Amino acid sequence: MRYSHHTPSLVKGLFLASAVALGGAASAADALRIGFHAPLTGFAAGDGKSSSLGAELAAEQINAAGGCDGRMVELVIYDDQAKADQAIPAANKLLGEGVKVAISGSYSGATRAAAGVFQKAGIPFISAYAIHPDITRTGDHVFRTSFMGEVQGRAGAKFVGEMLGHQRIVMITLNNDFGQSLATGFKQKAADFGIEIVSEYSYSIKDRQFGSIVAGVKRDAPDAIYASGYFFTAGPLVSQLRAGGVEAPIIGQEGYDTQHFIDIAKEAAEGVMITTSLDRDSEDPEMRAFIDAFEAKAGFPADMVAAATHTAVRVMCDAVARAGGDDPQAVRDALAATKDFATATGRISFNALGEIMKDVEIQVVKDGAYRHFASIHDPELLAPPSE
Amino acid sequence: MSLLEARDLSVTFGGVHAVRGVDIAVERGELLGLIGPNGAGKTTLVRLLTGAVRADAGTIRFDGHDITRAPAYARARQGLAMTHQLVRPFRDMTLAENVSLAAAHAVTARPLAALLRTGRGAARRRAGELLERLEITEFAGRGAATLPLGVQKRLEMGRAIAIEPRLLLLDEPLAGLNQTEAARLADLIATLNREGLTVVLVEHNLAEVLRIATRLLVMVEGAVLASGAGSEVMRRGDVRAAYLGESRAGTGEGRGARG
Amino acid sequence: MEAYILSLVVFGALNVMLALGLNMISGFCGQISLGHAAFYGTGAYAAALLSISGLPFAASLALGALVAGALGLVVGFATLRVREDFLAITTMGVGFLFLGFVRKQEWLGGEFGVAQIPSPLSPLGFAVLAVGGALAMVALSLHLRRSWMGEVFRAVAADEDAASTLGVDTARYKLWAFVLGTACAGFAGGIYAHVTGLIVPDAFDFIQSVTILAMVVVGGIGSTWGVLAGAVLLTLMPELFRFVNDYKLLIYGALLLAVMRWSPSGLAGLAALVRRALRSSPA
Amino acid sequence: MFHLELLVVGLIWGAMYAMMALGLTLVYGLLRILHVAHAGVFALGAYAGVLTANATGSLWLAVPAAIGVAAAVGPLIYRFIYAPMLSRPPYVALIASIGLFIAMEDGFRLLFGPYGLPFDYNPWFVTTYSLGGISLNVVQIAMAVSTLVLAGAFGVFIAATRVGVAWRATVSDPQMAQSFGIDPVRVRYLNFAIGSAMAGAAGLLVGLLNNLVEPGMGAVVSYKGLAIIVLGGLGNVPGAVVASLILGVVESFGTVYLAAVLDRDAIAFAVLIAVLLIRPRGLFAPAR
Repeated sequence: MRYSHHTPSLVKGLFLASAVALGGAASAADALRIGFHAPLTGFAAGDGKSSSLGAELAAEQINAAGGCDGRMVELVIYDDQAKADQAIPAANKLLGEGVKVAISGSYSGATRAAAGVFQKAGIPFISAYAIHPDITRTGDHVFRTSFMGEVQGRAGAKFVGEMLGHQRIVMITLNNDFGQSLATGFKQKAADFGIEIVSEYSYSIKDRQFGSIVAGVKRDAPDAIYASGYFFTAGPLVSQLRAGGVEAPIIGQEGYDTQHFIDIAKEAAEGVMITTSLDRDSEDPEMRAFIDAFEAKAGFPADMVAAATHTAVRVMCDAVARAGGDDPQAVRDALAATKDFATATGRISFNALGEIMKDVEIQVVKDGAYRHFASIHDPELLAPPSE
Repeated sequence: MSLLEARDLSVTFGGVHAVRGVDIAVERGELLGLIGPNGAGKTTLVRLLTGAVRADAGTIRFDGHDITRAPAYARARQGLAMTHQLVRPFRDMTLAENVSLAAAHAVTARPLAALLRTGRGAARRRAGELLERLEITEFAGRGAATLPLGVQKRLEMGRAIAIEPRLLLLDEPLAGLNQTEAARLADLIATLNREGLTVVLVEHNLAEVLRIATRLLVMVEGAVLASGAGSEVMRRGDVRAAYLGESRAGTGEGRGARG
Repeated sequence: MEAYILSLVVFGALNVMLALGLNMISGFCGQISLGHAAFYGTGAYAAALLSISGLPFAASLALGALVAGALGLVVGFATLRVREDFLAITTMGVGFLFLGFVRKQEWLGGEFGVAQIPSPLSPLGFAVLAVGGALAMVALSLHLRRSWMGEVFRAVAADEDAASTLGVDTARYKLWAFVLGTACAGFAGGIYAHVTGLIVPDAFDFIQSVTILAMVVVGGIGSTWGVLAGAVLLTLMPELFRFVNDYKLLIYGALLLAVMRWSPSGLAGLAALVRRALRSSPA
Repeated sequence: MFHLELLVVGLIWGAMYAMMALGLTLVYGLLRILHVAHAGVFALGAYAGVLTANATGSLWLAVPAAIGVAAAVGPLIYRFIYAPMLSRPPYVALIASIGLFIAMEDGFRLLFGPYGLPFDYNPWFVTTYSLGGISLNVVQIAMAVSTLVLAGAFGVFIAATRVGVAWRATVSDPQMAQSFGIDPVRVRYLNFAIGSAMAGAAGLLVGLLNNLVEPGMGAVVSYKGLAIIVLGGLGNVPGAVVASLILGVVESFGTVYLAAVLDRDAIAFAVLIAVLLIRPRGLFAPAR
């Protein structure tokens, strides 16, 4: 099925969302309780906030549209500080409270640790945006609704080399699992797309001052820059590159994908292109519904993290609906059978490992907002590992 | 052969020669009084001998062994003990614990043995004897930091004696004590010396030093000025000049500068 | 609920081991360390890699502790001349150096850390092992305090130079403190790796080091029972305050501040006050 | 040319560190406290600055706001937190300071949001001048100039003013200073006010340079500041400045040439450890 049967009611539900309280009026005892953990405090609190807002929005929309298979959705949210030793008790507490399905709105270390708990308990579990390759290898109950870093890195290489035709590339890599996996994917395919990597710089997630890297890039005078990072590193990085007189195109990824990036980098953000899964100009009603409703709820434009958890909640509900209840094994099987399910981040199908297969969106910053630039449809290049 | 023999010892702090070319020999069984005006380098010499400060030049031999490069603990194990001019008890321990630790030196010399053993009996007994000897038994259970200075001075001496030294270096043990206290402690030092312990006594209290020392050594400006029997040395003009010079320059025992 | 309690028991026991280990170095021997997480991480990485390479779980744990202790020996040796606040900052530097090194090592998995660590025990099994380990360390800690080594540690903590004039080789004792304390951390790290199944460098960062030191100090530096209580309290605190998800860290910071401001000897000091009050009140 | 540019970048980083480290080392020199929460004051200055700038539309008003708020809060921290702890072992104040810093960071997050606040209008950042092929923006120039001015002014203050002499006397011998009629408590308040003012100014400048003021912006300087004052010899003011510049330059070159082996923090601490192995009390003699 190309369009989920939820779609029409959901669009309708959108307009009701703000009027209907979370959890809805239906009997609470009968609610579908979804376990959810995210870094609400600590260094990753920004992403934790976006990710819980995204998930809450999905729940509100589903409830406004009559619930999930007739049941109201209730999120049970716990903080994990993005740390494994907080995530395991949080996951166990969720189990203790009787949740039958669970979603991670957190980073890799915490997600992988929680995945072990849920896999052992036989509970279906979706990682919304953690990118560590081993998360889905935890077991057959673990799924991921976002791109693996390597897949996105390969898409980046194709975009820069083949679609833009740039050859001499400087890489600026964020020193964490996200940056490292992007870099691995990019380098894997760079030669195939005629890219020569002139030099590679790296920085830590705590860095905001990039003067030495800017000096290096000026010396290298590349055709384009492939730089990984999150909005809070990419914002200062891009503005410092531009202020330092570097004019080469800058290509980023999902981590840039929030209005906060543009707010920080301002004029310097103009023309920056990113690989992501959220298309702001999409005609797709799912995406439009999410983008508009999120801004109305949160007071700031949607970002990738919010879209990812929104997607994960929607995917989970779809599986529960198809399974006809929240029996964990049935939901797991229904999840695995998800096919072309339309979400805010594209059409979702899983491979044997529980990784998604979908197209990559390219967005460009234009007049202070992300706009559609291109999309990459290349199932072979974008295939995630299946074991 | 002398028990302790230092040759041509020198050390410089920030361009100032604190000790320069000192030759000193301590004979077995003597009680050597080391005197001199403030800033003469007496404390520095003691610290050089015990290993708290490394010499820039010169050699130190103890009982025939070259200990110039030996660390402080190794010198202590060979039988070189000291007390500090400013008392340094282990503040969180009781008086008895302070002295017991020193008395357990045979155990504490081997960390593995120290890890395995918990028995305090022998060390406690030995410490008890020493406290009695030093007449501070009544303070045994009190925290070291809370004791009066006179007791702390004795504590330091007890700790030093507890390691069963062959040479005891005392750095102003009488300073800060009243006359009676000073006299009694001096008597004790003399007794220990008569029992066979070699002592080097750095002291400003000339009266007591002259009373108990068997020999006198005078330091001025980092060098040895004179050595010999007490009355002889004190008659020498240069020694008197050095002391008179001091008493004219400073008002009494100025506590600002330290030997 | 049971699994939740078991997982809290595991992490509580791990924190007890970490805190008691640090207490041997900082509490008993007076060498303040701000880099304890590095040894936790060393044990975790070593045990994880050995376990993956096929070594039995028990052997991996033991070797993890050994490797951490060996690193403790090296670090202790290198920092022998560095004292007090200088030492605190140097050990903090060791923590950053460890992280910076691990991040860039492909054979340690780089930023991805080590995954697919076998899970040889059930949650109950891990809880029993961790509690057993923690109890063993409580016993070690109590013995250490009573032993002559503990007595020397007190002297070294109070006045290193004075201790050496009593024939104590203070350097060797400091090394013993480092080795014992870091081996405890390494053992805890080995269990941590097998409980979580995945270790990433960030789990062993400066914040973790500070958290361990906070447990020691809140409990009462130098007191085995106090430190035990401090570790348990600070493990449970985020759980107790789960209902105020958003304010957890604020409360945590304020608690550290409040304890230092009004009860600087920690829980142990508080307990001593209560005991004294009970004793002096007419029965 | 490239190396010259790296050197300039490094010196500007060093200037940034120096503005942080001066306050830290002043506090250490007087009170023997590792004042981690200084980094909280740094972030506080930045928040005061960004809120003022965005509310009034004037960066010029942000400067006194950042400096004023920080200078007011510093003495309060001394009065209500450190003063009652002075007789305790040093780790008591250290842990209290860490607790305060954690609470401040989380307070900023709760009050002003986890995403941080960009400056709505930041002309100083985009106005650049080219000096011999090296382009610097106004914020970078301000950073370098204010460090030079502050360090110079501080030197004059210490050497030539009555209060400065009192300060120096209090550092080297509090009792002696007291006997000459200097009130050490007033010197401490002054010390916290001046040090915190510098941290506030540094926070504002760093916020402008990143165009982002975020709850965790003090985290890096909290521990790197400690590394710098240790490297410079605890409590030694010129030492802290020199150590800041050294670390800035080492990091600037290191992030380009050593990035494959160690990250920025690790490079800085490798230098620190190497120096301390050779000179266990830092590059310069510690205070007292």
